[in-house]
Amino acid sequence: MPDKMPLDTLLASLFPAGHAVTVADGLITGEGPLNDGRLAVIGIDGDTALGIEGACLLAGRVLDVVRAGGSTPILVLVDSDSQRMSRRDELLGLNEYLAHLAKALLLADAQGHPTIGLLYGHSAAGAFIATALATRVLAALPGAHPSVMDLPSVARVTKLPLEILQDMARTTSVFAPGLDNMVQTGAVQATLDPDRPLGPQIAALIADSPAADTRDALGRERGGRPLAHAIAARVVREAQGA
Amino acid sequence: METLRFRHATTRPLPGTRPSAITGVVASGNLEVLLERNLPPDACHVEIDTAINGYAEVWAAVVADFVARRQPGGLTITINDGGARPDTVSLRLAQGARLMELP
Amino acid sequence: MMDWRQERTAREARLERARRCADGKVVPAARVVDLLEAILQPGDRVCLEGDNQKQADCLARGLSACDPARVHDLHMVQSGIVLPEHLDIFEQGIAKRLDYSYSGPQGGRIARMLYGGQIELGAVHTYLELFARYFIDLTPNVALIAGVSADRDGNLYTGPNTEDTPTVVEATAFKNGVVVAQVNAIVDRVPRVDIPGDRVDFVVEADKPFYVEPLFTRDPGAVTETQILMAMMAIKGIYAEYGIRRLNHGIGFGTAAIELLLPTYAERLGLKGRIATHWALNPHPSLIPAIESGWVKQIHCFGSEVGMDKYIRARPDVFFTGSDGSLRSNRAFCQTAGLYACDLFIGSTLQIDLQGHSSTVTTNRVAGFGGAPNMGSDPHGRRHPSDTWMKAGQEAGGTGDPALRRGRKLVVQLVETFGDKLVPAFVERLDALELAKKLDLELAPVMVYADDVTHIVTEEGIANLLLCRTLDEREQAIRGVAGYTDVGRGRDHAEVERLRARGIIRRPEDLGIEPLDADRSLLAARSIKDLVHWSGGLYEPPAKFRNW
Amino acid sequence: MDWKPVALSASPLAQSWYEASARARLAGLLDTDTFEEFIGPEQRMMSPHLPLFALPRAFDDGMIVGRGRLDGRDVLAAAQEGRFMGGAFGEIHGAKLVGLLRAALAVKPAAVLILFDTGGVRLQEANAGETAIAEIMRAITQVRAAGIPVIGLIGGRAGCYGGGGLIAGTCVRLVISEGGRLSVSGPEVIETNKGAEEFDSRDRALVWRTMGGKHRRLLGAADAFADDTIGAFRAAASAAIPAAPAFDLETLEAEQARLAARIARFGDARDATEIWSRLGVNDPDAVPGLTTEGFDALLDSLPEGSHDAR
Repeated sequence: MPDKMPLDTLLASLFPAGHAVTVADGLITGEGPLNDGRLAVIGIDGDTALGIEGACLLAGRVLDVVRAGGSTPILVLVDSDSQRMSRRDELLGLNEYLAHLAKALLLADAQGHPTIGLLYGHSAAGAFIATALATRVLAALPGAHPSVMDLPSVARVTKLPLEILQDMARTTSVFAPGLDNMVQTGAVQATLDPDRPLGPQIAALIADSPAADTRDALGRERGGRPLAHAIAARVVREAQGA
Repeated sequence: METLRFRHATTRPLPGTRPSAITGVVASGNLEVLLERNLPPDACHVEIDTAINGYAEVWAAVVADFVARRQPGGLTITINDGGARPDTVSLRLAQGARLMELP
Repeated sequence: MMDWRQERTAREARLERARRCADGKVVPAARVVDLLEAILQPGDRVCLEGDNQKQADCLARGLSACDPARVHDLHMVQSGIVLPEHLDIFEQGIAKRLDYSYSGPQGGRIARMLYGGQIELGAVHTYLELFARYFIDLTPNVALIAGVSADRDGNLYTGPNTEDTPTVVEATAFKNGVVVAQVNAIVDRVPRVDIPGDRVDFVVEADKPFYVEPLFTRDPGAVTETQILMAMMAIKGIYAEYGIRRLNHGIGFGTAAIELLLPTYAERLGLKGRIATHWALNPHPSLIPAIESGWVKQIHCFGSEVGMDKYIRARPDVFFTGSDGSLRSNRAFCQTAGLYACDLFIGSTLQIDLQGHSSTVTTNRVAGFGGAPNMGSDPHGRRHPSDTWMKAGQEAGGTGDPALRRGRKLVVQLVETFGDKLVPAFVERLDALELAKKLDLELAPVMVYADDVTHIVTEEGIANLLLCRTLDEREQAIRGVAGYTDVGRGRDHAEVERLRARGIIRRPEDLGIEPLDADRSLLAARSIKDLVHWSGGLYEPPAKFRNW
Repeated sequence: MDWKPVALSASPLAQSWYEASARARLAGLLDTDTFEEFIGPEQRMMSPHLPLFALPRAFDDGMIVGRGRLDGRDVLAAAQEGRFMGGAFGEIHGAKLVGLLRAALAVKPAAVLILFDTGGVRLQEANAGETAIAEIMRAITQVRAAGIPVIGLIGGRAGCYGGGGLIAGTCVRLVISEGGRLSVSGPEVIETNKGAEEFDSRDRALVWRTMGGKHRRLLGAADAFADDTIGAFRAAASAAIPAAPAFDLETLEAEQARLAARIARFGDARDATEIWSRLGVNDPDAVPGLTTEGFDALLDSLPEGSHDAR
């Protein structure tokens, strides 16, 4: 597996003319120039778990962009752990904070601020859903390794031997961790070329991004989710009386 | 997993006109039973997907008793089994037949 | 010259040795080991109070900390083998021989130790049987008992879990033995005197309150439709049929289902006041709805149940309570009541064979008996008639002058044809026989003997064994309710139909019960919280049963 | 013997929501006989993935979707069966809900109702389940933006965990019962990852105090508290349809303020009882034992009412 691209390198490639992106407590915020305008940036760095404070802060930045108007796109950079697993986070309603962050991104996109996720490291579970997966288009850099759950944990829950799961993972993308598998399900739409400047690649993604959610169609094309698209379409048809 | 198929002749069709019904849930020790009225009135087919292997004889007995008691002519019965005990299977089959008989 | 006071002299020597550990009768917890080493002599018969619920755990820890060089080869005579220490002392060489009744929580370990020869087994008893032997040939030299509080004179308050204590003390104190009580607190004045102080030699203030297991709490949330169907059959086909007023229930979910159906299903059948009015029973939380609905006249208890204290205090018309207001239980008396004054016992079992012998033994566990065999047996010493008893006696047949016929106690086994993991409950041969062979026991551990069982209730129907006239009929009656087990599928179908025509086997439809009506909405309470609400907040379930 | 006739069938509305199957919940929740299922069980659209794990499949993959009426209003509804695979999101399970939400944009029902009962993502189909959850959340915001309220009902055996908790947080209104649990990481997950000192998953009282219906309602994480009956959920769902707030900047800014204020006010609380106390509850320890009537009265007495910030 290729190494993950360090955030500094990524930002340098993205904003060769400099930027105002900072990282504090693993949370990325700021902006930089893109084409003639700006690109707002939020995200999570350093395999950091996403808790209530982080989600709240990032959501606030997203809403700031929406409030300011215009059509500034928002880039969500992700190298996170899963959601923060703690009694305190759950006591205070972590599900609301994560959902709020996702809603903020979805609102932004609906109100003319295209959202782009860029997965450059790890991400998992609730943190993944609330950030990268809540964008209009999700790209990844080689070295990214999203996972819902690692195989040893899957083995524990399913009570299947790890070796069998490892075998199955080679032929079945639907449950196994890793970037390729998330590409196949359609969750990650594109993989970027780390050797070319990232700015133009991001700009191209924004220009080409579909307004509708095409992830299930991609999953069918790529074979990672053979049925989802057809099932959803069938429900729509039946609901319309067909 | 094991798939079992049984074909029975009945003396009469199951009363009622409902085309289909479903009862039960696939869970540990439980099962779901789907009943469809799509066969000739003197036939009943039962197909079972079960999570636990090696109980074909018991299934055969449970299904035969159900068919003898209820005479579910005309029905295809399809079962997804999560390892239910025979008495639970009997209960679900009876529940299913009653649902199909409802006006 | 005969010395008629050898035991008395020996007792005084023990007390003399022990006095240096005590301030009067009071011994600090830190000196328990010293105390026990001073009192105990090799080869003593010792009752380390381990009841169904209450455990003399501080004294048990003390005993297992004794020096095996000084304290060894004890003969333990106690009803419950419940705590790990109860068996540790055999591994340590402190104890050697064992006579007991019940070992549910330690069933696996005791089987291994018996098999490995670490325990010299006398016998596995029923409670009453062991209590009886306390007065004949197993009288303890030393009793280590538990209570809630004591005063400095040794007057003992046992709290609601009096259980075995009076019996153990009676046998020990009046036959030259030494009685040591652990209590949660030494007080100036006990709330009531359960054991008078002149029967207690030493009182140990325990380092922590004694342990009590909530053995009788069944979460209504876990009662299944099958158990409800069987409860409906039992109520309609047995309780109503025989007019059962005086009874004892086992502790399984099947009997909990019956308790929870009394205020709903049985009430709609018009049975209130006609059945289930007088009980020998621990205070089952699942009986609260029936009590609150006015079904229950009175209950005498073997022991108490965790969380029921406040409720019991508020219902003195129903329960036996002391001047302090709290429950007074007594295992020996309640067992006697269950044996002689109840017309029905109903309980679950794990295995039934073709004759009707039933056992809760599996090849790897020795759970012992407890009280079920006393409840579940026909007392030949009974002489008072009741309609129920006489009707059952009549069904059992017999010849000669009717005034010379006995009645019969109803002993009902409530059993689902398959248990967990599709293990059949009906078998050709009991696992108990394998176990007896493996452990070289003279008697196989049978919970209820075939000649005591009168009815078997399964989800397939009720078999009335009283009406069977031959062994073959009996076998077919059992096969006829054994469902899809091998035993059940091995039935003679024609014979089973003949038995059904004679009312020996009754299916739900024969009783006017539609199995599809067996629904959890029939339960008077569907959760522990419902029970709390029924009790008006008086029932306080232990944490493991709460989600609040 | 002469038996009294016994009427045994309880009203479907009196049935326990917690105990009822997903189908029974839908049947009782909606006006009688109005539910029409999409991709019904007879179509046998079952998971193509579970057989690889030698696991039994369900005809509906644990997700039932369709249309019906609630107090005469046309609604779309989806129900998870918590007993099948813990109600977890797999490929088909998730896609059915995605389709239902997309259909809502076309048929414009009065509301979309989601009857949650889920442990989160189905591990055997983890990538498909996770992606479906993202699609569902995006679709919910689109449906809400079109002025159609999406209402979540939580009171099933499996609770509402993992991605289910995030989907719930995307709904405009949530109805929860005492037995309902709403959270991201479940107690066992926290215990496994962080140890029993962080969370003792066997301490049931702690679980419910931290994640259960009463706490979520007091915190404002749910909008209505329902008794554990199908009838009570029906009434609460119907009442939630009118006057649902829009999905716009104003609503999310209000939510931002609400959530930020919560951290400021309760961020140092060790236990739910501390939060309840600060909310103005006189006897926090008594809250878990309160009956529904008692709890409703408590809610009425608290200074903070309901909010439109979700």
